[in-house]
Amino acid sequence: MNSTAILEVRDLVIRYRARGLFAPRSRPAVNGASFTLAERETLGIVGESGSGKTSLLRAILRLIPVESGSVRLEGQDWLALKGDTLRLTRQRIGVVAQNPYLSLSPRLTIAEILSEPLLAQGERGGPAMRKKIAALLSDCGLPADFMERRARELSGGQAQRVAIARALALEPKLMILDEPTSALDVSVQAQILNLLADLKESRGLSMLFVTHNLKVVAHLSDSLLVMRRGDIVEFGATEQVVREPRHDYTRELLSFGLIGARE
Amino acid sequence: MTRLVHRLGWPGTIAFGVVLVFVLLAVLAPWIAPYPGQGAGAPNVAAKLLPPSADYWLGTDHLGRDVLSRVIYGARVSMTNGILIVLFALLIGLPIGLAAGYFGGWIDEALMRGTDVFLAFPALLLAVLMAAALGPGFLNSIIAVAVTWWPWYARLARAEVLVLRGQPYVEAARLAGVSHPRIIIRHILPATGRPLTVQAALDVGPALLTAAALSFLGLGILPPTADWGQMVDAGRKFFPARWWYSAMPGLTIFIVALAFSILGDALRDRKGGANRASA
Amino acid sequence: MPLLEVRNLSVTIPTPEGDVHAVRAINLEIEKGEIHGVIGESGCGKTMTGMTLLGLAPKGARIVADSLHFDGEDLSKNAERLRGRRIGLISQDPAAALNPVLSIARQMDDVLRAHRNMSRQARRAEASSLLAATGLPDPQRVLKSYPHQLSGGMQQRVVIAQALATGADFLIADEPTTALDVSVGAQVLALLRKLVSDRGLTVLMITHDMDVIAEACDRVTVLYAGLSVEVGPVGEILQQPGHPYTQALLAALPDAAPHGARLAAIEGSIPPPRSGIEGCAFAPRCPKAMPVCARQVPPKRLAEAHRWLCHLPASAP
Amino acid sequence: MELVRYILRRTILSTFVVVGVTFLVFIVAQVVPSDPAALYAGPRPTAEQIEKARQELNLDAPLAERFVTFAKAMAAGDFGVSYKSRRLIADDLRAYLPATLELAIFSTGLALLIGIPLGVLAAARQGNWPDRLSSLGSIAAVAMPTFFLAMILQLIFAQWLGILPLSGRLSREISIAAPLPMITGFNLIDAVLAGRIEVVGDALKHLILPALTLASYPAGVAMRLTRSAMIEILERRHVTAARALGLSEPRILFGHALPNAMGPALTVIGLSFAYALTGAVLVEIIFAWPGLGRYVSEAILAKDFPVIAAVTMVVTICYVVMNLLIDVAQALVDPRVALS
Repeated sequence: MNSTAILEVRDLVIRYRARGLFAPRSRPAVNGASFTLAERETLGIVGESGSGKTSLLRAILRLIPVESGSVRLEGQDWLALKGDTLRLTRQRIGVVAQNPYLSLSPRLTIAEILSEPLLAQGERGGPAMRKKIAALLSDCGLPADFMERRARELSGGQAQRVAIARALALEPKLMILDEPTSALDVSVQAQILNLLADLKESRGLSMLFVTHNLKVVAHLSDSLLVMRRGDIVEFGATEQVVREPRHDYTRELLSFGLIGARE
Repeated sequence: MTRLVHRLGWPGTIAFGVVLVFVLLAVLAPWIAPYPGQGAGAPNVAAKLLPPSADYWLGTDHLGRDVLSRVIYGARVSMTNGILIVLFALLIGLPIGLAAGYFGGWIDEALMRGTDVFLAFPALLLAVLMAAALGPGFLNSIIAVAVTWWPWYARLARAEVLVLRGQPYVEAARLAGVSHPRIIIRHILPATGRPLTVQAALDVGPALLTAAALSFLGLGILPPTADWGQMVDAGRKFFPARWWYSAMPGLTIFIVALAFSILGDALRDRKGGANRASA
Repeated sequence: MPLLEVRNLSVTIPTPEGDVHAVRAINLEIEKGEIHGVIGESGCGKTMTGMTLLGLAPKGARIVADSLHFDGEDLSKNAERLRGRRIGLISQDPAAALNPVLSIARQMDDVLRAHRNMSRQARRAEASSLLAATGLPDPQRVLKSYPHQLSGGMQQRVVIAQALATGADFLIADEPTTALDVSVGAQVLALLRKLVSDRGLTVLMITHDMDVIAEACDRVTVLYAGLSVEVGPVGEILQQPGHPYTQALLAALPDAAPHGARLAAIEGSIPPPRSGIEGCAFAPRCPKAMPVCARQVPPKRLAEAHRWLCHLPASAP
Repeated sequence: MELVRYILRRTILSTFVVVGVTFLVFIVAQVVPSDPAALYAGPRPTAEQIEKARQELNLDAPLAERFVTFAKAMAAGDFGVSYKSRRLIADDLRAYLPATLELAIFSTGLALLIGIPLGVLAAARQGNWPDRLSSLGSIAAVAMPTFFLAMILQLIFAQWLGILPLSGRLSREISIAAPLPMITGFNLIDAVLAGRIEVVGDALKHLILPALTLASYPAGVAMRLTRSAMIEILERRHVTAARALGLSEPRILFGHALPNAMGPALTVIGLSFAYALTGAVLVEIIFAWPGLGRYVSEAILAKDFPVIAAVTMVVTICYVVMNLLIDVAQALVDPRVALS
């Protein structure tokens, strides 16, 4: 990989503060993670509950503190940012969460939800912004007349498209996807995966795709990272990991279900 | 009307009607009361302690004043009491709860430990202590009760905020770079508002009862201004022989408190307008 | 005769906004000793079917069926008696299925006391051996624990042990691995397979996950919009699905397409649960739909050991 | 281990709360009132008397120093002297506290005995007539002004029916002619200790009306809380699971749902007790019950702040201790509580 790195994580350690006076020091949730995400590439992070994948993702989003290590975003020391600089720099990352109904405010219309990041960036409301929102929706395969609806009036797939449109509103170069299809039916999951592949192509996005489902992410990622109990047990090009997994655990995940049955 | 019945149900609608009637009585007391002068406190010694009759529908008190007029005038003080107590308590409790829940950390710790101290008192007792220290009077008794009341709202608001703060949609707004004040105003406050208004509506009844209890103890508004709790106390010396003197204001407190609590229940169970998104 | 025979089951739930057709017409034939999968996407009626078989459909639901028989007994009359005696439930979220404030010992004992005539000591021993049978390594310690002290996989094993304690020989497993990690879920499925072969159990496996079907089931019934549209042996259906919906469902899986290629998504959405259906329910989304599909209920098609409902002839897989 | 740590933590927190309570009482009783010295000096004091009182009360010392003095005295059980009677407040408390506690405990028990079973019944028969009837009753009980209910009960049971005494703690024949020796201060216990069974009956008769009055509000609250807790629990999945396991309905209701409702029920005990303690102020006046409530209400009229402060302190500490016990009991019935 000789392209430039958009995200560089080095020796990241995350440990939750032990609660109470007498509690022993807890074991780290992430135990020295290092990886690089190159521009225009997709990295899949796979792990089960307790693997540390969620902690890793939340630390990269600066939602929880890290104990040690470094995170560089486009070469910049991302952990050093504070206050309004942090708030504005964060806009370079688009985030999509697992459950679209929970990640879209139930009170606001789709137009209001999509205008939020634009307003936060300092843009003014008005016809120009509405046009921009309509374009975002159309990029995500939704008609403009969705603007006045609310999330609960949409199907799961439609709502997730809105969440993706919001993540794209500020034209980020990096997208972080947290189990974006886990709450969806298989047929809808396919639609969303196709959409993500299209957007990556048309907008030149880099993606960090976090999931417990190795098969979903293996389909569209360039490289794979498998975590277990805070450790990275596997990191490499997707094809190689799928063909020759080095760790038993990866093998176990790959052999479950259809693939195993089909062979 | 049909919409009201649909949203509040029949008991809620009737309760709403009762509350409305008493609000009107309070506002229009000088025009509605049969003896406005006596309602405001002028004695009428010629007609002491008369039983209910065509002239005095609810009888007269020990200064010969028409009890009905006194009850109608009393609505002004007693209703305002209940509503203002809840309002003051909300004004103190809501910001404290919001701040504690939203910012967390030592701010939360400090605010909530302070709140715990207020909650450690049995409520009426602290109100009595406060009222005694401030001295009797309309505003003083309201402040005294509000001081014991706000911690409940602070706790409720904080609990709501803690749930909301963890909601993915609030987190999404944060990650989109939306500022703290904007998140609080746009996402947190509207969602916290509903459970808190419902609680406040439910609380007007008990607040009114507490205020009546303080008046009964002589810590409320001073005579000759009419107040239901104080009337019950004054009539107690003549009870049960002149039962109407205590019973009429006592019954009125009961009816109004009942109406508020049925209305509050109806608001809580109201259909539609789900508070939180559900998966 | 199959152990469970359901013919033309419909479950309708009246609401102020109109009737919800949770189950429209579902057929199930489950043979003794098999793990029979029921697969479908949200809104297909799979969970409601399971609850109906247990006699736990919501109050006011209208249940109609040409036949609803378990081992010769009419379930529409006897569901409550059979539930917990012959028919057990393993639900999706084991943490929610266990009582948080009672110890595992107490919860096991309650079940044994309700179903077996045993002394206190015998019950204790039986509880321990049932827990051991579900592969829990230290039954004595588990008995002393409370649910929150166990991992998800252990909790699910306790739930299975409880179902065994009733003496049930037919288990309805409603998404038993969805709340668990893949590796733990695989172990639970292996346990169910083992129990089926060791103890002669029969399992109805409700799931949305084709991997679970492939991993654990002998035969599968595919549901769509409250209708059973296809049934047959798992291997056959995975290799040569007959119904266009089953075909589309398999094609939409990310491991069906080459790496990075577009997936065959199913456009459109399921018919609203409150509306009626004319013709074939899948017709509006079906790539192979013909004019007749919108008008007529599709006929039954047969190929080898499996059958499905479609206007297209059987010869075109 | 978790449990021990939990109890320790709660105890430490309660101690902090008591310090906070002391501070608040100090502020309200000694700082807010306009001129304590004038009150202390007695009726129509001269300027000299007031100055002397200021010295005695140490009112010119810095606030922090005064608080420390106050807190030390409170901790030592030295509540000072009543402005009005010049008696030691500690002596008065010893006489009045048992009377109030007796009333509070009895009425709390009554409230729970009425409220909790009705709540369970209403939840089990949700929507049917037992539910509607007891829900209606609970709303009425909660909306009824205590002091008015007291008067109605007196009217019915003492005046009209004449089956219960109007007021007081014991009949005159006993309290004046043959008073009980004061051992615990609880009449019921002292009567048993003295072996005078007829006095137990008399004391009980006197207890019923005030206790019933005090119990009405908390019984209503207890019923509503138990009902909503039970309804929520009966809808949980583990209850469905228990049904699917073929357990009988009574077994599910009492063996599985009710243990989950213990937590809310314990909360209800705390609320009821708090209400009984404070409602005593109103009820004791009406029933001439010689307890803290009547004591403090007389002090209010006389602006006797040391008495008001002392009663507030003592009652609040009773309440804090009660809540601590309830917290510990919560952790015992639900092992998850200690973890949070």
